[in-house]
Amino acid sequence: MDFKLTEKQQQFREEVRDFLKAEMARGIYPFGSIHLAGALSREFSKEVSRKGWIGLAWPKEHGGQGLGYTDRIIMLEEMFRVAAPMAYHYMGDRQVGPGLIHFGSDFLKREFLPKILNADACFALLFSEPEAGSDLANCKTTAVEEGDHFIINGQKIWTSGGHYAECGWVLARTNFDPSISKYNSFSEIIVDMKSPGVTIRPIINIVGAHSFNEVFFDNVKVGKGYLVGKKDNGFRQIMTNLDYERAGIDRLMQNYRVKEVLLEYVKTNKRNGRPLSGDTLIRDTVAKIEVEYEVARLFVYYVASLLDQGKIPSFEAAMGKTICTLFEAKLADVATTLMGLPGLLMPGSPEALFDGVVCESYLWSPSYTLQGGTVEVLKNIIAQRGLKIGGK
Amino acid sequence: MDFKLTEKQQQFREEVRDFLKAEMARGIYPFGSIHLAGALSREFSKEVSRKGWIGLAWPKEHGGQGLGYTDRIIMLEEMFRVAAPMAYHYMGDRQVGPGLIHFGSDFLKREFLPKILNADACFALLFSEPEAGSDLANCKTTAVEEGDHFIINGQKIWTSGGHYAECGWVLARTNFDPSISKYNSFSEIIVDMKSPGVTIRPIINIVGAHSFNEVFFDNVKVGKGYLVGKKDNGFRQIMTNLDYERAGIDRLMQNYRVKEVLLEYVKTNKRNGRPLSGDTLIRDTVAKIEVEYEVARLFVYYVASLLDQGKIPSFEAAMGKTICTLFEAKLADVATTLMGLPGLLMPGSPEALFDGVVCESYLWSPSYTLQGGTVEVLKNIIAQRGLKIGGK
Amino acid sequence: MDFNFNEDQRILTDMARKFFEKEAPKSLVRETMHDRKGYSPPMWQKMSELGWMGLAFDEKYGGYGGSFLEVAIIFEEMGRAAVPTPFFSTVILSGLLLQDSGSEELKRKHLTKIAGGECISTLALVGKSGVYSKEEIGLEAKAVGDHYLINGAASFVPYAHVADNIICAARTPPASGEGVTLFIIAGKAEGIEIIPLKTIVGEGVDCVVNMRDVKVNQGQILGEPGKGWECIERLWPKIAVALSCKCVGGMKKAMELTIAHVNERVQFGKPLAALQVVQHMCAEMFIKSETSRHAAYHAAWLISEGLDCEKEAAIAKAWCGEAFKDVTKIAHQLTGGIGFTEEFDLHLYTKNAKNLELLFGDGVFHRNVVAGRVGL
Amino acid sequence: MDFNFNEDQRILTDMARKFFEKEAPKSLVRETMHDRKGYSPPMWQKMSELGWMGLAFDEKYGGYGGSFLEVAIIFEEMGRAAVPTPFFSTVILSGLLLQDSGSEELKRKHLTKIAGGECISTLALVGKSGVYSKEEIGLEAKAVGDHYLINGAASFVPYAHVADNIICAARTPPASGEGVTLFIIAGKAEGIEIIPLKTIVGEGVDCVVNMRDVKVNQGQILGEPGKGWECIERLWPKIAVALSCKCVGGMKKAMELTIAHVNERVQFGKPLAALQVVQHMCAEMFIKSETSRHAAYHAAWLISEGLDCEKEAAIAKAWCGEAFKDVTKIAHQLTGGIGFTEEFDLHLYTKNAKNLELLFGDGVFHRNVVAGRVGL
Repeated sequence: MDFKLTEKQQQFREEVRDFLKAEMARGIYPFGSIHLAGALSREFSKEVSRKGWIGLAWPKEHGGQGLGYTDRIIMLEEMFRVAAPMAYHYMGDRQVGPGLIHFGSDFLKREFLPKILNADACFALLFSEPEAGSDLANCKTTAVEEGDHFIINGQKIWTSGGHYAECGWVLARTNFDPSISKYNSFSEIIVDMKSPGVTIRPIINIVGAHSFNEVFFDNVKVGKGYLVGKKDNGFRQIMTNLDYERAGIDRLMQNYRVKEVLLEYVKTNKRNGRPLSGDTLIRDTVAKIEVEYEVARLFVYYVASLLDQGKIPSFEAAMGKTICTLFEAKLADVATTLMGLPGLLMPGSPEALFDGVVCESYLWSPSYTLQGGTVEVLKNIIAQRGLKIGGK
Repeated sequence: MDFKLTEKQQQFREEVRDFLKAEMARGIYPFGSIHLAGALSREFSKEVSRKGWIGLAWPKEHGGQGLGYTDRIIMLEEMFRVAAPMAYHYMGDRQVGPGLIHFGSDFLKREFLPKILNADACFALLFSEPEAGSDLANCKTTAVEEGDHFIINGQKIWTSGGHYAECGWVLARTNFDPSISKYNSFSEIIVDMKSPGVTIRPIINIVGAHSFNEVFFDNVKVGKGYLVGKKDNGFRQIMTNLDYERAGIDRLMQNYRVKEVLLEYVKTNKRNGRPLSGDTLIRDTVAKIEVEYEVARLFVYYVASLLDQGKIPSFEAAMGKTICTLFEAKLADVATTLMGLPGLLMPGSPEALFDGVVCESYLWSPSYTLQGGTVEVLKNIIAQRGLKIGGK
Repeated sequence: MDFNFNEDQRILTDMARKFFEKEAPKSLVRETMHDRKGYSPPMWQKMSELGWMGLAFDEKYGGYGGSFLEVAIIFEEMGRAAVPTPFFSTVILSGLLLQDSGSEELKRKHLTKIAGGECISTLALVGKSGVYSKEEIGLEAKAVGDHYLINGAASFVPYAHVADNIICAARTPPASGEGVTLFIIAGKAEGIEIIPLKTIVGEGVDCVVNMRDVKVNQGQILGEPGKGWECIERLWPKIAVALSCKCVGGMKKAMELTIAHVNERVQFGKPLAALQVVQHMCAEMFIKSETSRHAAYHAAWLISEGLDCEKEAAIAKAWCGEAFKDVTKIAHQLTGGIGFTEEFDLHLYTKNAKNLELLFGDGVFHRNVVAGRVGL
Repeated sequence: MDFNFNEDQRILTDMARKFFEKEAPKSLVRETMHDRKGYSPPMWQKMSELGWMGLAFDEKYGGYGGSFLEVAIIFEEMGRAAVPTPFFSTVILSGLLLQDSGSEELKRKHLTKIAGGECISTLALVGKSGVYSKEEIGLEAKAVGDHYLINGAASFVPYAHVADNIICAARTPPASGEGVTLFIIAGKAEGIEIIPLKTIVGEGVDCVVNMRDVKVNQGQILGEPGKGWECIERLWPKIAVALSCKCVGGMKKAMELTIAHVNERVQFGKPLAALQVVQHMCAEMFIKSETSRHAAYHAAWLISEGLDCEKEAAIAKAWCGEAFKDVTKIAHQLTGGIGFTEEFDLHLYTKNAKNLELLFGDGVFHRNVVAGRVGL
């Protein structure tokens, strides 16, 4: 048992901090967004790439730094602390790269890993469909083999960043034999989002923002070389990837700024002449937030430590995501309530406190506990995989 | 819409209050128990009977007062406010009498209604079995017809008051045709608890009290005249009765005294020289209790008003029991925590505050949300009957 | 006791629901939220034709002499419709305040117009902190000769930008009648600057009202000088209960949207409603909405009977405000991605719920009142 | 970072668990709870033979010079065993207090005995209000000539009735070194009256200690006169973390009992575990116990490294104390009537959980520390 970060890790944290301080000082990148998909800057991603921090945890032979997941958490923690604009490289770094390294052909690795590493390609994930949310096996999108191509037809939804990504990572049905389990009937294919037949329709969310899209595939032709891993093995590949996706500190810190401004608000405001910080109820409310945050943060490091030991977290990642996203949702609720009416001023409003970030975060918060597995799906996993009860 | 109690009802409440004040002043009855089964006094029940308040809501032709459920709630509210010792007549009044009036033969009505009304018979309910808790249809106890008798064999459990009740209200299987639904295979039978073959084994609960029993039936012979209602119809009869059972204010006020002492504690104590009542966190905590109590109380009156309109509450009764018992459990938890270590002193301890009632109630509290339908079973009912979703 | 609506109340409910279904489709609601006016004048006109603005007021001021219960019903249906209107600010914040505390002259002058649906009116109560207390009032009125000059700022004033009249709560120093004094001022009076805020419920609802040497005279005082806060306190239960009823209507509709979704939405070969966890979450919503309904109407009934209801009104607002919010949280969890889109109606309720939780006192605020009433 | 026990720590865990399984069967636990002694001397003797009382102390006082992590492990296993012992009062409340704040002489005299398992010791800290603060201390020591006389009462003093030594925290007036002073006194000293209390965890654990002119001298002072509270504050994180680890052990076992039950118990033709709601309740317990484990050991590790851990210890105790209680609530809901009987082991944990929630500060108390650490 040893909770110390290595000296190298501590130095690395300092290095990231210094880098971010300098980048922020340049004043040209959109720092401060409380939603990942809202903060896109290819230029900033290029800077991160120059530092070698895209692919930080990828093996060296694939152009990564070969560092650990804990190192990656350290970097991300610092990035999220200042809400750095990572959207351009985020999916590629977190999900696509590792997926290709695990399952991709040499061609795909050669084709895409350098692009991701150099911030030359932004990826969107195209898994969910109107009738397939938690139940991915219900996807209707098809990829039919025709000569040396797949012809893709269907409709995807909730595609974050679909409107700016160059590449799409698509889950499609490739086996139509009804006697075969659906779990062995899907494949993963990389699609150029500019291909003929791809139509993107924005979805405006309840925050009033365009972060999701519907994506339609109408006879989209993709070379067979863009199949990721084995044909009909897509489902299993995705499930492995999901555990990595769920493990991260991004699930805890998207609205980190709200925690900061809440504290600042309580420290600097009075009501009826009395400082808020002297009110026992407010102290307890804020401390509850702090306690939950620290407990969740520790758990994120735990999951990273499992990955660093070569273990694949499954119920642990589900548990981490559960507590982290519930925390984020609660934070936004507590902050709006504690700040009262000024907490309901939206970004851009006259008089808005802290740029309206608290209210904005409250509107984002229903999505926190849905993306990447709803809390309910995660609890099924925790019970079934972690406690071995009730599994089908 | 009219939330007023009638003048008569208000007078009745005063009458009950005056009666209780006088009875308490006599100092001979065990007032103050926070558990119904803990406060037995046939003499007190006789006094209640003399007032005509056993069978208050029964029809006049059966010896009752023909008053409404709201009147009964008014009486019970006052009784629970001072924790009057009602155990002797409670089951007979609430459950057995109405059951017999609905379903019983003339013989049974003649035999038992006067005994209940006069506090000459105490009833115990014998439904649950070791393998049949929430799932009553799994009961194994059998009642086999033999001439003009039933021969009962089997084992019951969680029998409140089984050790002092004269009569038992037993659910037993009477139809053994495997092609017939279990829901049409059970009957209700009244058994003399002193019959040969009845053995009672006490169960000590986590409070250290003997309130439950296991009851064993070994070839217990009961005349067929003691069958309640129709043979094989017991399950349906019970289900109807359960809605009445769930409707009551007894589910809200068993530990009412804890609410009172909590308030008294907060009003009269200081910490570090400052009155507890000035602490915003403590004010909010106590007010939450008060708000939930009042909301639940109103709901109990709502359910009573439905009964008075001749409606049978089903999801409403389940909803009432859910909020009431969750309230009771929460009250005990909040009170122990707020009072700190002195709140953990048990009855009989030196220095015990308020006779240790707060700690005692905490120990009883797990049972609140289990008896008469667990919160989980009740929520199934609310969803399925109230919202018509997900029913089988 | 009778917890049910009587025949008249059922008819009113039915009428109001049909009115809003017809006149306030969700397309209008969305449009209104992004409109700087913040309400639909044609709909307002129609509401006025139905006489709703006069429901709560004496016949001698052009009202219908209805009870508060009828007003409560309108609020429930308005909550269900989720449509922004200046009804609350005009009828409750201004109309009832005038009726309860205004002089005969002011009532005849202003209440008659309100009851007739001929004006929009509002109350400038809180300062920029948004805290409801005497100490946090942001306006100050000083007596100068035979008139007063008001300076300062009030915030979160609903519909000030379209109001014909604004009742202002201003602190008055010792020489000018120590305490808080209420003044009724024309919305267009000289020295008033109104800045609409963009809040969670829209771009034309709450406003900042800046006042610079706004000149008012004695005749514009509502109640006695220095006794304005007492008038506000008398009004408070009515405010709390009207908003509670709005919560009830909102949460019932949010629940209905969700239940329709879980019955329809198939995942893993079954409707979501087949999952026990989903059933229990729906049961939670139902418990919240049923308990809220009774708590709100109990308090509304007490008001309509003229009985004391400070505690019950506080209970209603504390309970219903948080319950509505909690219902929308469950609703989002069950409606998933679809529920997170602008297209789906749920968010209209989510936004109203958060706003109503805090409007005129959050749970902590009202529980503090309850604590006082149990002797703390 | 490595969140796992190392080999030695695993061996110690294993050994401790087996020890308690063998030496502290639940029959003994039940018996001990109702026994006025409140502990089992033979088991105490065996623990002493294993050297556990010396784990935390320097070798020069007869200890093993182990780290706090090892002590933490014993506490986790003691929590799992749910067995009452004076280990906490002797090793943590007295031993560590002596080690951190006692003079060389006192350490040699008393710590050696504690480390050797030769005495039972305790701390009389709080007054009858049970509140942990300087102001609420119930003992007062007055200097009279070259000695002090102590009067007053302390309450909730664990194992005072069987203690060889009691460390008393007494208020001392200005003339006697203003503040709080700690004295170490023989349990049988003249003027001491000890009354065992009956609490949720048993009839021989906590005691009232009444003192009437108890005579002590300068040599019995632990630390400096008037500076006793600072010694207590230094000890606090260790207390909080030891208790947090006890919570962790308790909640893991309570969860295991429950999971065994839901797997076995068949209702409606299926084990309870087949119900999604039951699965989610189990997942809740698991989340509580896993997060608690990390929070507790993180703080324990900081202590063992000699690092500042005031915030982390407070987080651990606030989190673990409430989590243990919450786990027992879920456990009762899932084990139903059976879980409500004396025969089933769950209640041993339920009672410990409630006690541990409050012992040495409840959630509110420790969150207040956290609030201080984030600058409030």
